[in-house]
Parts: sequence; structure tokens; C-alpha cells
Amino acid sequence: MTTFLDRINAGLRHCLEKSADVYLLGEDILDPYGGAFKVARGLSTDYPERVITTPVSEAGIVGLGVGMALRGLRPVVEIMFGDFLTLAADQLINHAAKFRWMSNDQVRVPLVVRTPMGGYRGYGPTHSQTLEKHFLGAAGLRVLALNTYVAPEQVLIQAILEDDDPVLLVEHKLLYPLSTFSPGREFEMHKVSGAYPWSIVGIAGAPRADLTLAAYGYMAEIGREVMHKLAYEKEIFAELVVPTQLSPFDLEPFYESVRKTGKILAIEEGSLNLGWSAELAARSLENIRSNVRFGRAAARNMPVPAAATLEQEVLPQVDEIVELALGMMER
Amino acid sequence: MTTFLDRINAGLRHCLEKSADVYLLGEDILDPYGGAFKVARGLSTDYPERVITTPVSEAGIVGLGVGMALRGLRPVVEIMFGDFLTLAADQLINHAAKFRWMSNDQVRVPLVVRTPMGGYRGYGPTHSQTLEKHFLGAAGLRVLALNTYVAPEQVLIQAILEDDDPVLLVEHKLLYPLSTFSPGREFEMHKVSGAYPWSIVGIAGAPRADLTLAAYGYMAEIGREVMHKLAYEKEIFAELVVPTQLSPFDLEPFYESVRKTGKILAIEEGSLNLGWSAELAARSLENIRSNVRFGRAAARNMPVPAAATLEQEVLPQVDEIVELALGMMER
Amino acid sequence: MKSTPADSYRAMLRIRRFEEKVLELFPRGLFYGTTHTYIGQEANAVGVLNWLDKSDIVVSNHRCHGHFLAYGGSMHALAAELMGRSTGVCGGRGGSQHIQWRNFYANGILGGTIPLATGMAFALREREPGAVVFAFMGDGTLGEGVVYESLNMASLWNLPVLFICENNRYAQSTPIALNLAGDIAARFGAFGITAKHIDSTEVQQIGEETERLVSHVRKGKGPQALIIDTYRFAPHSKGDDVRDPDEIAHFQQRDPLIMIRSAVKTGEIDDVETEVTAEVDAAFEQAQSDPMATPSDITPALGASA
Amino acid sequence: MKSTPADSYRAMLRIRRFEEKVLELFPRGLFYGTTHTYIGQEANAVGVLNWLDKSDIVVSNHRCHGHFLAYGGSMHALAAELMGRSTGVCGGRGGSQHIQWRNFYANGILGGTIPLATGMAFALREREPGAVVFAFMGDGTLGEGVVYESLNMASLWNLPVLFICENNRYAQSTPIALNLAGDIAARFGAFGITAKHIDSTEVQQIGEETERLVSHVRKGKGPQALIIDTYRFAPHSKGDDVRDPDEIAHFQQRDPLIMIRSAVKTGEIDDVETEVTAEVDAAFEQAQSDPMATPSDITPALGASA
Ligand SMILES: Cc1ncc(C[n+]2csc(CCOP(=O)(O)OP(=O)(O)O)c2C)c(N)n1
Ligand SMILES: Cc1ncc(C[n+]2csc(CCOP(=O)(O)OP(=O)(O)O)c2C)c(N)n1
Ligand SMILES: [Mg+2]
Ligand SMILES: [Mg+2]
Repeated sequence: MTTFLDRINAGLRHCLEKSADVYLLGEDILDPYGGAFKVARGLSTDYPERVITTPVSEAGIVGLGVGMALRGLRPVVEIMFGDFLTLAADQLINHAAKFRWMSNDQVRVPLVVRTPMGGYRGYGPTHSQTLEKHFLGAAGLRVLALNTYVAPEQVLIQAILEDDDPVLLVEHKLLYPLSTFSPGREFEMHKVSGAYPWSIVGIAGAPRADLTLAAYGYMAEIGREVMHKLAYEKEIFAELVVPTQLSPFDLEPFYESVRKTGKILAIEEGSLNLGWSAELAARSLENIRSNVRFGRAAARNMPVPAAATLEQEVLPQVDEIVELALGMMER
Repeated sequence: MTTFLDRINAGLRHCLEKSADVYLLGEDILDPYGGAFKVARGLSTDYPERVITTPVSEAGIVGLGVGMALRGLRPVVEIMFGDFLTLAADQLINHAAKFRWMSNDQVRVPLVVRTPMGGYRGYGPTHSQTLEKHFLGAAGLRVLALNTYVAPEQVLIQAILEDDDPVLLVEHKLLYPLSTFSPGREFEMHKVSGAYPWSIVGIAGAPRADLTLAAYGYMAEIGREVMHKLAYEKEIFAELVVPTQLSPFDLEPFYESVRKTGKILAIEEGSLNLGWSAELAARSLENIRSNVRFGRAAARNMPVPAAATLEQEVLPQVDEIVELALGMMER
Repeated sequence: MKSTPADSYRAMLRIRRFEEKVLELFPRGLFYGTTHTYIGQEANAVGVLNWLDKSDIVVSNHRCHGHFLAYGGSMHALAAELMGRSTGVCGGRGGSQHIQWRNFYANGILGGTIPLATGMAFALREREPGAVVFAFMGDGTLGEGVVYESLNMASLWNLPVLFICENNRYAQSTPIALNLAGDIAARFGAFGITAKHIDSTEVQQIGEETERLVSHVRKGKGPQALIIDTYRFAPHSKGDDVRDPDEIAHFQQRDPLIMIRSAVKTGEIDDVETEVTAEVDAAFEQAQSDPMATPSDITPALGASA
Repeated sequence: MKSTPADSYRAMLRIRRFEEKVLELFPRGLFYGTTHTYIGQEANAVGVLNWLDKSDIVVSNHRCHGHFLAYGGSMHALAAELMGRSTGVCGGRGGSQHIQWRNFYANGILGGTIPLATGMAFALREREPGAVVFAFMGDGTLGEGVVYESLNMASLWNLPVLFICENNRYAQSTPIALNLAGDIAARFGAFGITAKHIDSTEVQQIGEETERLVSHVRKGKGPQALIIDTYRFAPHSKGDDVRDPDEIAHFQQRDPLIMIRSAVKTGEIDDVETEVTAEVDAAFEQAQSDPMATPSDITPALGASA
């Protein structure tokens, strides 16, 4: 069975195959190791000149990628753990994101920075974080999050071969072993197409949803479980809206759902304050006239602990989200 | 006349005087130069051992400060321009903010990182930004913004001498030449006390406000102008709520105002997406039952250009904010 | 040396057996998360930290178990931390890479620890003259720019820090030749920091070099660096080894435990073995029977004034 | 040299007079924001970039006017950029520190430009063998860690980049002795990059050294570094000078313009002077009469697929 990771790998391979401008750079990405999470496996064997293992220099390799991109190449830089993005923050926010506009559109920065993000693995406070929220809203930087509702290879191909702007691509570690979602008999799904599609998932044959679950990345897996429980155990019917692009915020499909349901429960793995869904709340207030209810499930506002019992307490869990949902319906 | 800058300087001097644990570190802070914005002027002359000019190493000096703080000193690190905080992001988010909790509360990190932030000076894309939004919501990090409604020296003294957690202190460049606000005959003000107070400013003798203006730092100056224009030119009475602490989010005084007015217009200098006020929107929805209206004035979603005409277009201006306010009242 | 060969042997064996137990128990799902063992590098922690004084500080990295045990940390508390027990060094919050106890600080962000070590050395210079920061880093960590920002400040301000670079010839899966240009000692020298580069797994030799360097640092002569060419016998983390088995075997001939044995009486060797094995078993058994870390113990990320 | 002393003199004088005009006009509020002039360092840009080939790249920093003019950038477009006119090099978006035109790239974030330069060199190695990146940095910029991350990669991958370190002995207000430990050339050498360190304001000498180093780089012999001890005669930015006037006077005796004069015929000197003065006046007058940058020209930060 082809896993989500296999398909990311296939997407990278496709890009290397299609364009001689594509280069992969990252720590420990050479075969046989193929990177800490094995995403690059096999690629250095087949494209030895364009798959390059780098020193442990996150700022340096992202900056290198910006320079390569400014000169017409299409570099893909892997940051081994998303926790280390903080080291590349200057290169992403002050260089990659600004160059095009600042130069009066004389140049382009077709750079993709890929990184595995997230917890539930006990890796501890510096290897389990969900830090993308600190990069959302940076003008000139596109932030994407893979999810099982879209074909990961398509997202990679779009970002690497088609997108001329810098992209930060978040891949949750727990997605790698999964396979992409298919509605089967229990669920139904429709897509809102676009360069980076939204997916709207519901319970097959369910009545009109009266709760919108908004989640991205791995939280969209949790969200589906929540939706399922709500339907089969509580007879509450929700609709799950899943973006692929987190920033900038193009939220039409989300609004559409909220206009129907009037209730939003956002699920985020990052700590509560000022995550992705805060902007959803702000824009709902700005764009949806009628009164909406809004709630958030997120990590507790502290580092992600290593111990299983503590990590479980700090990171969002299905059952507590179900409780939150019930609370919102009662209001 | 003592300027806001003089009072920041006095606050630093007081801390150096009161505690031998206090050290100031930063680029070019020695006399006679006294730092790029002269905030440290005179201090190295009087405390030569504890006012230290550093190499141009933003990550290094913040990390140095974390190490000093872990060992019982109370370092105050100046980052010359807030735009360079991106270089210290790892030290702030992955080290300073985590150490206490991660160590099971065995250690403390009484570090203060001060930095001048903001635009309207034509310094261009890498010297005019409002980047604090990227640091808000980081668990374990307190983010403050000085404003003319509080005594700056008091905020500094609290952060430097009393606060055992890491603090990022934002000082808008345009505040330096001002003096602190006094209500005079036209305005009235009350404070919500606490370690880092809120200020609630209104028009003297005005009827009950029906709009809440939420702003911090220099935007709270703009906010006051907007409030004044609304009152004297449009007979719309607003109330300006000004926090000193941006993160974590303790918003009671804000809720109180919104419960009265039901309408929020937030003013931010940073680019629109996912700034401080997005969390205000989210929490208003979570905590205020009744329907609220919400709007935001912010910078356009692009870098801050150098040219005067362009910078003026990109950064928020009083008149456009007044228009926004009018729009909100009409709804 | 302060300590006898037997002492050093015991100290190294404690690390070796502890780490072997970790690797043995991992597949059984007793831990959660990840780990990086010190097997093969024991002579560094033991030889270097043999010269630690009471008020000295140790700054360690992701591969911290050996440093922690040599520092005097509790074997049981470390085992408990790895197992996420409330009795762990950090109550289970930190886990394998984030160990903090007394003057010992470890962190999993490579390089980020070096400015911290430099800042701590600054504090020592101001408050505890004569005390020293021992800052460990690996060869791969030399890729991080903040390391050089720190070397510059440490040298500029003559701070009491000894940088120990454990060159085990690999960064995770990557041989140093693919990671590092130029010369390691020269990288310290360029910042005015004298660096001694040795290729040794002999705990005595490492101790002697350390003694000399540390005495300079204590005397206020500024930072010094010790670069030790070494080798790790186990995988980078667990089961992720891609190195040539012959290469590993070659270096195992220089196993630090073998090197020291000759200097230890045979009788002692057996006694130490029994003793340490018992200690390790006890530590892990106790840890296993300790309560899991309890959510109710969780405190906020910010203190009172939050 | 490719160019005659008279050419070099003209090239340097164009920078000198341009920058003098900037400092003269600043107080009149014709500009907005800040600026960093190149006065005193002209021999570096002119001597070094004299060896620039068509497909070469220049990466500059906050003090970029001199580099840009020596690169061949339009004096009028630069003046217009400083004045925020729509005819500016970047339409007024970038301003003094952010100049981008053809293969010239400047940025105001110190050090952040060095990995960019390294990445561009990577692209040249792949696409335009023989072409070279000229990367300028100041002495103070050696404080930034990412510089060393870049030196390591440039050396490791044998990239065609020439690093030019203009050591004007100060970072803003801070003398190098308070900022920098060790030795500048050694900082490059430690990463396997040969560095030539000269103390010179003679454009010919700087040119000759550059010619030698660049030819190595073009031949694929990997990165090289040229360190030039120099001095700036004007304030760091404007009116923020705290240096000893005697020190400034001392270095002014070695004014690069004086050094070259002897090699230029007196007649030519006067001709060049008249010519350049006229060019500078015309550039600023035209810029002043150009339209201000117009908000309606603003494009989004992200392209179509946004
Ligand atoms: C900033 C950062 N980048 C990458 C990693 C992932 N990582 C963990 S250990 C390691 C290799 C470190 O090599 P070295 O410094 O030689 O130490 P060793 O593992 O060999 O003891 C890497 C890349 C990390 N923990 N931190
Ligand atoms: C990352 C960063 N930190 C600090 C600054 C502020 N700054 C601008 S120029 C300068 C001094 C630079 O010194 P040097 O590299 O020697 O160049 P010089 O000005 O002497 O030409 C400083 C600190 C900056 N622009 N970028
Ligand atoms: Mg190693
Ligand atoms: Mg300089």
C-alpha cells in the first residue's frame, strides 16, 4: 500500500524528473538514510547531482535556497523538524518573502521549504511543536499544510514547479504512515478547486450540518473522528472544512459552510493563542453578517512535554473536542 | 521637557541603580553614541561594567542573555531594530520561553529584550516593520508594548526587576520624542491596574461610548486622534482601550468596553493577517455572548516601502480609520 | 588525575551499561519519543568532567546521558525521565534531550546551547570567579552560525568557558567530510581561542589535556577548546545506522573501556561489572515502578505575574 | 588593469560626488528615511568590480551606493530611488538599502545577504560556469553567524564566489576592537577559504589583488576572500559620527582619490571633475523633477497563484 509519505516522495521525484531546475537540499537526505523521516529516500540515488545533503545550518540552507531561487532554480529545502524553522525565520520573513515586492517585481523567489511538524510522538519540547502560526500572515510568504484529503504529490508539484513565490510547506509527522482519504460509505467529500484546494467533508447521507469543524493538516484527521463520533454517538451533524493553504487567507469555502451552520469549532494542534483559527474568527466577524458561534480546541498554552501522560494532556484529543462541540451546540 | 525616551532611559538607569544583577547589552549602546536611538545615553558612562556593547550578533546576544538570566542575572538586551528579532526567534521561542517550564520549574529566565519597532520613517522594508505579531502566542514568552498612557519607566522596572519570565518589550520609534499622555480638558482616562496596566481613554464628558477602539503602542496615539475626530467632527463617541501586555492575552478590560459598545475597531500597524487583534476577535466570540461587530485597520498586506508616498499608502492613516469607523456605525 | 583508573572505569561502565539498557528496552515500548546514546564516547564525559569543581557548570546537548551521569546525575532519575515518570529529572517534561539538574543544562536544539553557555560563563565571571562552564558540542553542530557568534563573544570578553567538541566523525547519518570544510581547531583559533585537537579514547589522556586547559580557564586566561576525535558505536538514535560495519568494528578496537582495562586490576574489573550491572538494573526497575508523570502537576508556562 | 587610471579616477569621483550630494541634500528634507555613504571607500568598489564580467553577480549591503555605481547602475535611478520617485531603481519601494537591478542585489539585513550570495554562486556553478558572485560585507557583519554557515557551504561545494570584506575599522559607532576577536583572514581560512588581507586605498593595488583572486574563482578553484582595510570619511549614516576628528584626518591623507591622482594627467583631472559634477547635478535635478512613486502602481506581495 502506498503511504502518504510514498506519495510525497513521488511528488518530489516527479519534480526532479520534470525540471532540471529543481534541487533538493536538506540535512541527512542522501540514501540510504533518505532524511530523518525518509521522505527523500531513493532520490539521491537517481538524481545525485541535484539532491544535496547540507551542513546543520538551517538559516544558511534556507538563505542558500533563496539565492538559488533568485537565479532561476527551483530549490526545495527540507528542515528536519519544524521546530527549527525559528532558525530560518529571518531568511523566510526578511528575505524570501520580501525580495520580489521590494525589487519592484523585478525578481521571483520560487523556493519551497518543506518541514515535518507536530507532536504526539513524545519527542519533547523542541521536537514536537506546531510553530507554523508564527509564520502565518507574513506578507509575501505562502504557507501550506498537507492533509489526507488532497493528493500530496499534486500540492508539491504545484508549489515546486508552478508557484513563483516562496512556499513554506508543513507536513505533519503523523501523516506519513497514513494513506490519503477516500469517503467510502460513511463519508462524503467535495473539493473547492484552485491552486491549493479546500476539501469539504461530511457524513454520507446526513441532514444539513449545523456545525463547521475547521482544521488543517493532521488535525483534519482528528476532526474527521470528531465528526464521526458526533454523528454516530450524539446525532449531531457537522461538516469538516480543510484548507491546504493556511496563509494568505482565502476563506470563501469556510464562509460558505459557516453561513449554513452558524457555528465554528476550529481544531489546532498549536497552543491556543493567535493560531490560524484566530484569523478565521476575525474574518467571520468581518464577513459574515449574522451572529456566529465560535470555539477552539488547541494545545494548552505551554511547551509540549515529553512524557506520554503529559503530552496527551497538553495536546488536543478527540474526546475533549467532542465535549467542546457538545458545549457549543447547547449554548 | 522630558520625552518618552528620557523616561525609558531613566527606567533603565533606575534598574541599574537598584540591582547589581542588571546588565544592559546591545549593539552600539556605549556613550557618546548611546545606541542607534540613544535610549542608553549616559548609562555606559555611569555603569561601565554593566553596560556592554556587543558584536552584531542578534541571536548570540539574546542567547547570551538567556544564559545570564539562567544564572541569576537580570540582563536587558537591546535589538537595534525590531526587524532583526527574526534572527533571535530561535533563542526567544525555543530557549528563553521554554527553559523554565521544560525544567519542571527548576530555573527562571528573567530576561528582557527591548526593541524599537515600526514605520512612518521611510527606513524601508527591513527597518520599518511591525513584527511582534510573529512572537505573540508563544507559550512562556511575555510580549509588552510601551504606550504613552503608562509611565514607561514603571513598565521597564516591572519587567526588569520584578518579572522572572522572559519579556519581549516593543518600543515604537515614534514614541521616543513624545511625552506621556495627560487627559487635559478634552479627554478622560482610567487605568486597570496590574503588573502591566490597561488604559481606558475617552472623550471628557462624552455620552456612553458606542465604539471600542483597541490599539497598542504607537497605534494608540493614532487611535486617540481617530477618537477625537469621531467625537468632534462626527459626533460618534468611542472609547480607546490600550493594553501594555500583548501576550499572553488578559483581555478583561477590553471585554468590559465591548460589552458596553458592542462594536470593536482594532488598529494595528502590522499587516492585516493574524495580528494581535485577530485574537481579540476570537476571544470576543468565545467570551461575549451578544453579537459584536468587529473591524480592523492595519497595514496593507505587503512589505513597508521606503518612498514616502508608498509608505503612507501601505501603513494605516487617521482618516482612513475614521472612514472605517463610520462604516461600522452604519452597518 | 583526581580519580583512579578504577574510578574512571566504573564511571564509564555506568554510562555504557545504562545506554545499553536503554537500547535494550526501547523496542519493548517502555519509552516514548527518541534517544541518543553515548556508547563509545564515554571517555570524553568522564575524562573531561573529572575536572569539574563544585560551582562549575555543564552545558550539554541532545546526546546528554553520558554527560549527565558523569556530572553526578542520578541514574534512576534519568531512567525515570526517559520513561516519563513523575520522578524523572524534569518530571517527565523534558525527556531524553532536555535534562536540567543543578548546574547541568541540556537542550535538543543544536548550537542554541552555545550562546547560553557563553552567557552562563559571563555570569560566572561576574559572580563566581574561578568557576568554569564546560560546554559540549558535536562536530555537526559546528554547522550552526550561532556557535561562531558565541566564540567571538567568549573570546572578546575573556569568559571562563571550555568548549568541548566531540568529533565522532558523523552528524546523524552524514560523514564529516560532507558537512565540514576547513579545520575544526582553526575554527576556534580564528576567534582567538586556543584549541587542542586530540584523537583519543583514553580517559587518562583526555583528562590530562582537560586539566591543562581548564586550569588556564580558571586562571582567567579566557576560553579554551578541546576537540576530541571519537566514535559512537551505537546508532545515532536507534536503529538508524547506515555506517559500514567494518568501520564500526575498526573503531571498536579502540573502545575506551578496553583502553582503560589494562590499568585496572582484574579483580576490580569484575567487582565493578557486578556492581554497575546491579545499579543499572535497580535504577530501571525502580523507574518502571514509579508513577507516570501526572497532568495535575502541570504548572503554567508563565509565573505569577502572568 | 582593464581600465586606465583616468577611468578609475572618474569612477571613484562619480561615487564621491554622488554621496557628497546626498549628504548635502539630506538636511533639506529631499530624502526620507536613512542612508549610508561610501565616501572614503571608493577604491574598493571600483578596484574590485573592475574585474566584473557580463554574467557576474554583485551582492551588496546597506552601504551599496558605491557598489551600485561601480557596477554600472544609473546615477539618476539611484538618486530617484533615494527620493522615492517612480523612476527609482526599485520604484521607490526599496530605498537606499534595497537596490536591485540586473545582477545587482543589495539588502539592509547584515549577513543575511551572504547565504543568498552563496546560493547565487551555486546557481552560477550549475548554469553559467566561469561566472562569479562578488559578495561585499563589512567588518561588523562578521558578527553574524549565518556568514560562517555560508563560508562553510561555499567552501564545501567549491562555489564561485569572491567574498570582499571592507574593513573600515568600525561597525556603526563601534571600533572593531570592541566587536571582533581573533583575526579576519583566519575566519575565512578556518573554512578552507584562502583570504588575502591588504591595507590599501590604492585602486590599482586593489584591482591587481582582485584580478588574481577572481581568476582562481573563475577557474573553478572555489571561493576566495579579499579583506581590504579601509576607512569611511563620512558618518556611518548622517550626523552620527563619534570618531576622533584627528583619526579621520589621519586616514584622509590616504584618500583613494588623492592616491590615484598622481597617475592621472592634470588636464584630465579637471575635465573629469567638470564632467562628473555636471553628471551628478543632472542626475539629482532630473530625479527631483520626476514624479513621486504612485500608490496605484502597488502590486500584491504574492503573484497570481495567491
Ligand atoms: C538546530 C537543529 N538542527 C538539527 C537537529 C537534528 N539533529 C539532531 S542530532 C543531529 C546531528 C548532530 O551531530 P553532532 O553535532 O556531530 O552530534 P552527534 O549526534 O554526532 O553526537 C541533528 C542534525 C537538531 N536537533 N537541532
Ligand atoms: C542584522 C542587522 N543587525 C544590525 C543592523 C544595524 N546596522 C546597520 S549598519 C551596521 C554596522 C555594520 O558595520 P559593517 O558591517 O562594518 O559595515 P559598515 O557600516 O562599516 O560599512 C549595523 C549594526 C542591520 N542593518 N542588520
Ligand atoms: Mg557528530
Ligand atoms: Mg565597518
